[in-house]
Amino acid sequence: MSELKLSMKDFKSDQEVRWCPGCGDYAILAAVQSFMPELGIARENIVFISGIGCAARFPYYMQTYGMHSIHGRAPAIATGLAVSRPDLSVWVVTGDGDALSIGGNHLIHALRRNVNVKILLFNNRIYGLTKGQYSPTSGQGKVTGSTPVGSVDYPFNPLALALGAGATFVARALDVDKPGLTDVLRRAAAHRGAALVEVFQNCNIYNDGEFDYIREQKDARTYLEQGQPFAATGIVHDEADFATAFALAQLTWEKDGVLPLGVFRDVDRASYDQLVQTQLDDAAAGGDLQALVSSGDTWSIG
Amino acid sequence: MSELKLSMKDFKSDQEVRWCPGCGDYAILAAVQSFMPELGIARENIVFISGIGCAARFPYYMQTYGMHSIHGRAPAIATGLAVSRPDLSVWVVTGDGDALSIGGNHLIHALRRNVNVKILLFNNRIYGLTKGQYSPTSGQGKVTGSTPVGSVDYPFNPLALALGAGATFVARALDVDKPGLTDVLRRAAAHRGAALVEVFQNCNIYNDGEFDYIREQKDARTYLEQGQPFAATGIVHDEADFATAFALAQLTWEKDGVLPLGVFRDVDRASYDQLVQTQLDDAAAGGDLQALVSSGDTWSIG
Amino acid sequence: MAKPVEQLESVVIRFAGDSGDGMQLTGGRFTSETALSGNDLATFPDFPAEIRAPAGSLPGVSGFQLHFADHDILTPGDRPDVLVAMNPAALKTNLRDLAKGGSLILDTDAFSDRNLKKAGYESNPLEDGSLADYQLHAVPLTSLTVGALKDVDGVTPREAERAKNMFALGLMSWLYGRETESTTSFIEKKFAKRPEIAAANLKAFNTGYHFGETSEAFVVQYEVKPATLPPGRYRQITGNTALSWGLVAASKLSGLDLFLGAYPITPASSILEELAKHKAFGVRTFQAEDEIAAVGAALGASFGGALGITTSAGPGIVLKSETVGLAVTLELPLVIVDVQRAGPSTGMPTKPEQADLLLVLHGRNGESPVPVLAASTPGDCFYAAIEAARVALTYRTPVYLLSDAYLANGTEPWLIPRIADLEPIQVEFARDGDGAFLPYRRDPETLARPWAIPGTHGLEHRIGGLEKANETGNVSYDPENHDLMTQLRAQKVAGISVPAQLVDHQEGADVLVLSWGGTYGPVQAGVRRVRKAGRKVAHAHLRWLSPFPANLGDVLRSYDRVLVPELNSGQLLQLVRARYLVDAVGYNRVTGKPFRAGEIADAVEAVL
Amino acid sequence: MAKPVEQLESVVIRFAGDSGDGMQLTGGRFTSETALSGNDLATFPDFPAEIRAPAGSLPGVSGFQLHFADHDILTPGDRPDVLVAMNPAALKTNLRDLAKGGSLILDTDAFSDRNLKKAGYESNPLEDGSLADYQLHAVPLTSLTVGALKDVDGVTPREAERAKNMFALGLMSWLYGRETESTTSFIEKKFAKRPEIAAANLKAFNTGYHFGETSEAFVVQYEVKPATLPPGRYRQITGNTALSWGLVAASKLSGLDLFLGAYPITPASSILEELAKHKAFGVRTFQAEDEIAAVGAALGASFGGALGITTSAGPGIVLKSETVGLAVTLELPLVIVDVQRAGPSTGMPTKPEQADLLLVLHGRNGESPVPVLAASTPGDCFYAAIEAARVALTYRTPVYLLSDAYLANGTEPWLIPRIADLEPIQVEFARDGDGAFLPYRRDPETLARPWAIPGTHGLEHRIGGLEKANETGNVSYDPENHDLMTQLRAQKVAGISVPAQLVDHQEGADVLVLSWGGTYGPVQAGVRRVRKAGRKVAHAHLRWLSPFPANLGDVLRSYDRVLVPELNSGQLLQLVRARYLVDAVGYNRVTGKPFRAGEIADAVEAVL
Ligand SMILES: Cc1ncc(C[n+]2csc(CCOP(=O)(O)OP(=O)(O)O)c2C)c(N)n1
Ligand SMILES: Cc1ncc(C[n+]2csc(CCOP(=O)(O)OP(=O)(O)O)c2C)c(N)n1
Ligand code: SF4
Ligand code: SF4
Ligand SMILES: [Mg+2]
Ligand SMILES: [Mg+2]
Repeated sequence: MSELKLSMKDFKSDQEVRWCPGCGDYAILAAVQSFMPELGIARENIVFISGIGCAARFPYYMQTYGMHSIHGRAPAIATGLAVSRPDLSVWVVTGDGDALSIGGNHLIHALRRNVNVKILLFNNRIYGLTKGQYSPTSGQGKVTGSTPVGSVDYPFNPLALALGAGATFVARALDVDKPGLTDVLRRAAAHRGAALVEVFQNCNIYNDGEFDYIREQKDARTYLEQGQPFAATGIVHDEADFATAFALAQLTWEKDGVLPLGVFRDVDRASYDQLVQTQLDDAAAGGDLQALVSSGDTWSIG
Repeated sequence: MSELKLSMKDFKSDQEVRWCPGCGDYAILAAVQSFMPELGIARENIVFISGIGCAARFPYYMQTYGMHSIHGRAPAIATGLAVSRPDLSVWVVTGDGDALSIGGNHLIHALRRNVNVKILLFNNRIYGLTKGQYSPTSGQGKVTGSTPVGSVDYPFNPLALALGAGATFVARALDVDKPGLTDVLRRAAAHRGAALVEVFQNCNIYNDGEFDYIREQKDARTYLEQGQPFAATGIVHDEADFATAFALAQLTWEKDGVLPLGVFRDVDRASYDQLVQTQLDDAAAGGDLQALVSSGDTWSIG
Repeated sequence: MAKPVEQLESVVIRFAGDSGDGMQLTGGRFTSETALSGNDLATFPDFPAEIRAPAGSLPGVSGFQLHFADHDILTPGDRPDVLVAMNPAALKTNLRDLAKGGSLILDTDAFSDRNLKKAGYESNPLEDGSLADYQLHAVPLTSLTVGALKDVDGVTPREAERAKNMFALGLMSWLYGRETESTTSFIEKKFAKRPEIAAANLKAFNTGYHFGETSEAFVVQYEVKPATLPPGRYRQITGNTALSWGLVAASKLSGLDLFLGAYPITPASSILEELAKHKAFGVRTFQAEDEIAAVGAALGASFGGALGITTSAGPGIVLKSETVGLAVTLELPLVIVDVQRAGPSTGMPTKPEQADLLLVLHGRNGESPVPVLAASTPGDCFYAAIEAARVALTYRTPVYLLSDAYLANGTEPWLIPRIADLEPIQVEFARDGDGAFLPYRRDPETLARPWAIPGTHGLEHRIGGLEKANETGNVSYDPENHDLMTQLRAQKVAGISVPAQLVDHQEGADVLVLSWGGTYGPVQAGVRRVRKAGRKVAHAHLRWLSPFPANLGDVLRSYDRVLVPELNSGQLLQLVRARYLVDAVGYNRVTGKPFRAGEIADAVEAVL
Repeated sequence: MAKPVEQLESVVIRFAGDSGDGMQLTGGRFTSETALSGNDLATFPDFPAEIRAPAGSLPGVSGFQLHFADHDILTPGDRPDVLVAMNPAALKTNLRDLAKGGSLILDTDAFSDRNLKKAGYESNPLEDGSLADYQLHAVPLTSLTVGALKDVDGVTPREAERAKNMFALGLMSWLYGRETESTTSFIEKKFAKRPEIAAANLKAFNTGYHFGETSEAFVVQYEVKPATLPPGRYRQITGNTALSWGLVAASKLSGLDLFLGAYPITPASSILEELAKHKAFGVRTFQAEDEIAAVGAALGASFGGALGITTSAGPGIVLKSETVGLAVTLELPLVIVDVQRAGPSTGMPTKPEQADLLLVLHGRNGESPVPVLAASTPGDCFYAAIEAARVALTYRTPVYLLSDAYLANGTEPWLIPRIADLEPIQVEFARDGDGAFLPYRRDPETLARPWAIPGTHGLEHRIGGLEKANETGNVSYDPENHDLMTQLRAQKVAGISVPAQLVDHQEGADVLVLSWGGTYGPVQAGVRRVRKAGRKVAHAHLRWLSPFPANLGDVLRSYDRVLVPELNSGQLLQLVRARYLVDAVGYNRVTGKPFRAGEIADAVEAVL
């Protein structure tokens, strides 16, 4: 594909983008569209699969193959595609409700199996499309349409959950942080296997300002570096060590005054499709169907 | 209930137990039945809810209230019961397929919310009732009915998953280790909130010997002790520290030659039902329905 | 000097604008004023699935239609007499519905080249004469509003501009002589936290009102006299609010705490949001991780003795099916509310349809009978909810209550019920002791099994999804027992006592129109038109779809022809043809819109 | 000296014992020997849901029934002529089915007080004369076996005892003059790894055989001559194996790789297990985390150009419904196999039923039409699977294939097909370039939309669950478009070309029996009995439930009476009554057992 020359606009579909003015999704879309040409993969070999939600409209805007499926099921659908078509670059775009509420089980199983899909989780800590109910990542006490006196739920930490599920690649980025987001996309794309990328995304209609502490103050954005102690925490980052990544995932702005962005974990393991393919290859191909149906005890009549 | 004097046999139902001879489930049933009187709770205030599987037949054998529900949904059903009936002691009995495959999402959400249910996960690393297909905890390469040349899945670590979900109580025990299992049951019962107890259970029909390394050699059973370094690992156990529990949960017999039994994590947090109840109490009770329907802009005719 | 006042019997107004223009609020306020003026009315909000599609775009158009009259009416009206369009896109998408000669009120400021292009106009309709057939009132709403708010301090130009909907509201309020206090106090309440915004909106509202009085553009004012409805105290209500309150009422009437397990989904979410406000009534709302957990939690609560409810729509209802099947065999009370929307799959989430009837009847494995009823108007959702809970609790069975997106958001004047007059729901839990407990020994009357809740001494028992032996409830694979239990479950549902079917008969009519659910208004209105035209036709509207009223067969057979209008491809039609072997014919439209009275009238005429 | 040989036309034998006694293996072996002897045959294994219920308990009894004859037969037989009962529990649960005068072979060693008590016997039937009406052969099977194996070394007493089923098999093999080599080599293969066990089982088998020859207990030997079946090479096959191979064949015939997404569930699991063996055919099997993921993955694979399949039963089929609804609107090929079991809910997982028909037709939200077909015999599952895939691929639609627990595990002799003779399945993916791609422009013939798979340059497009504009497939909320798309989806399914309905007519018959699915054998056998009795009756068996064959209405109307026997409460009955307004009547039994030919004959007689 060396001669493949694509630019950002090649990845824009003819569909009118339908998010609220000011939605963080626009920034993510722009970052992804401008990163795509870097992949050097032809558009017909890229597929975006989403569930349902504001975030999930993403595939409509990408000039690639795409499916806007049903709520929470994108990781399962993408698994079938990725396993049967190892030649494709398969991406899942999902929201915090889509991925962690109704779709939680498919997410953790896709990560456990190390299916070769890149999962972009747009976390705005709210249900946007259904007009503002709290989500599994909304903070306790959050007042929303369905929690007039505040939510009583303890929220998920999406990265900790992914690590607990045995994910081989886990990262976090911010919608408006184009360089940071692009770095993470690059690392995720380079990782053969399941990659979970949490993207903090501002929903300016139902949960405005959730991430202002790093959206507004650029200098508050602190990035993980392999082998380096993270900020003042003294934790030396090791992308290959589970417990370290887990410890770093526990840091919060409220509690620790600093929040890690970047890659928490990246280890290389055979991906699900590769393991499946190996078994197919080992089974001497070209099975003889006539032999199969004629196998076992047989007898003739007449 | 001081005058409440119950014995093990009071907790035996009249139903004939229907597990295969030699199944590890018998030992667990006996341990639970003999522990129950210790609770000092009247039988009518105890409920066992299960999904589907061999393990899930458990409620039939307990002389308490019980529901043998549908595959994977016990944590959800138990949540509704526990939240609306904080006066009850609610237990969930589930298998590795029931809890971690089809029921994975309900499990992690019940743990996240810290619902007041004690979840006993009988992990035999196989689908028993459906006659021996691999489960999400079966080791990679496992040959089963559905994996004639070995499974390609990377298994879940149930404890790591629970910790990733933010569980407030996580423990591990062994079917035939009555004292160890009883200790863990005691701790779980004392924990107000969600408790996940993984019980290694031998399926002598479809996955015999999976846990022989500690079932057969009693002296290989190594227990966690709060504040003490665990075995030779040097990890000082802290039931309140996430990262420590996570590190300990990563230890495996194959890799480390030692495997922790006992309580990995136990922290005290308001349980879901308590938080819900508080909101109800804060809302001055006894709402006036006539006033409600007559609220807003109204007008009279005639 | 005051302008001449023209009398009207009824008017249909549609407000249309960008999602950002606040049309729903404007329409809602105008509706309140209208209600307070004593007219009968019906409304139909029609908004896009997108939260905010791009400003000025066609998919971004949000509409609100109001029909009000000096007599009792049944629908929001087939087509508007008056269209208020805040921008070109709103004009483009709505003009086709406006009757020729109807009046058109446009915000001329919004007709910029950019907006015209977005709406796909080649030329400017304000200039190309394409609006000649209408009474055009071209008003620079935006600039007039911004101008008027110049001197309100603390208000940005952007904020001033956003008040233009209040200007429009003021103008319409004058045009139809609406009372204005309620809106004034509403604005003050709504913006209490930001007095400058309150001031701006008030100013805009009043300016619009006075603009009507003074401007040349409007030569007459209209009056629609109060309607003579049954005497009593009224309020406006939407279907979802009425349904929520009906559930709270059922909780009060039965003395059981309400537990709602729900997962947000359009158009059902507002039931969860409404019930979440009523903790003072002991209502517990649980926003679950998905619909399966939502219904599971509700069933768990029912097992514990609560009034277990779950609410959803479309795909969410499908996901609940397996657990409802469990409830069928456990024989525990449960109410499943299905606010129907256009399918299949995600379909058109904000649009009404009636295509889930066969789903709720048959969507489970095995023979799994359930009662099903449907609400007929927004206000009726209150009574339908009580009815659903009554049957669930009395017969210990899951019950499906069907509503739809049209009832959910539509409003009508609602005669406020006297709670004291509502019939209590008798619920008896099984009590202690009496020897060996048989969880599946049935009440000879209702065939309901005892409801023995945890905490009851001596009644400890286990139930589950496997087939159960009659009476003991122990697991049983006995062939004859399975056949018997299958029949008992069916008989219990078939035996539910539902009122005999009433018929709005007309002497000499040999055609019966059979409808169900949310189409009551348009169908009855269509029937009335046919009668006005001097033809004879009868109308029966079904509340219970399972079981059918005992006399339904006789009713159907007593007419030569039966017409079944449905917003689906013929689902009730299939059921009545199979059950009663009557050669009923369907009138089926699946457009995501409610029926228009006119098309029903035409359909009836066609079979007369 | 050899014993006298008595000729029989047909025999029904039932082996019954503890789950641990290996009755399925014994029955299976005897069946193979019988098949090799050229008889026609049909089998019905009947085992408990528990893996191993407690030894000697009633729920722990496992049975295997075999019917073989010198002519073509259709069912495993209504009731056994010979019952082999390995313990009291087996006797207790099966004796009621044995015809008076039938022969009874018992293992006397198993009739200990303990076992008698477990089976709920007050007194020992061997002694209390309660078996007087039967030809009793009381044989100490266990002790004879253990005795014979004393001198086989390396075999524990426990292992010796467990070989008693082989003794029984040997005995029966002698009694009916079966060939024995196949069992001999089978035992050697099976226990190759443990030669001493192989030796023990062989010894037991041969001892049993010679016991027959020598013992006084058996005075005659029986012979059933070979049947005259269509000439060709035969093998035995179960429905699930045939179905799995049919799917592999469809993959070969279409040239598409097979992708199976499945989650284990009784009685469908063995399809997953069988297909998992065929990686050499490029088959990918994915054991998903649940049924929703299973069908989702299959749909994802279809989107990528594979032959996407998902298999399940009962509750699992319900869980797939939402995703099937997505497949309906995406218009992608997908085959959903439903191996029906007794419901509702978990029901009786190992027992057959036909109660999922309305579920698969209507279990989705909105108007969501799908084709549905059903297999009629174990061997037919092979052809039904190919047919399902052909329609899914040709029309780009999800297709439900219905089987049941009876077909799944039942066996019959199967004429081995010549693969080369099977008709290829033509599949064309959309190809590069040709200008603007319209993903929803349909083939005028089939109304199928183009299948443009990822990797195809220039055809990049997006599809989804929201309503789509005709041809472009872009999201559309246009009312008329929704109505049109709803009709197009329905027309596509209604227009699927299915063969005209054949009728097994009999001159002068005015009653038609209409059946479908797995009841073919018993219903046809019942019909033959009625005809043997000199009465006239016609029989039509449906393969396609959606769409119905075009001539079905005419067929039904050409008879005075139509009887519809179903293992449900009348589901096909509802469909044909609604569709054709014929006053068909049902014969409905929901016992978890297949029909008996006798009851069908009685039901037919009742309407003659
Ligand atoms: C089965 C099903 N349940 C519920 C819904 C309604 N629904 C659509 S999107 C959504 C959640 C959206 O939240 P999130 O995933 O965070 O995406 P966002 O809109 O915030 O980007 C819900 C509950 C649905 N479409 N389908
Ligand atoms: C919805 C649904 N899917 C599948 C099944 C079939 N099924 C019953 S139990 C089970 C898994 C059992 O494994 P596990 O949970 O580990 O319990 P075990 O039998 O090993 O104790 C499955 C797949 C079912 N009953 N319902
Ligand atoms: S609702 Fe929130 S998330 Fe959705 S489009 Fe609008 S701003 Fe974005
Ligand atoms: S199959 Fe395994 S888990 Fe199930 S009862 Fe038997 S031994 Fe126990
Ligand atoms: Mg969100
Ligand atoms: Mg298991």
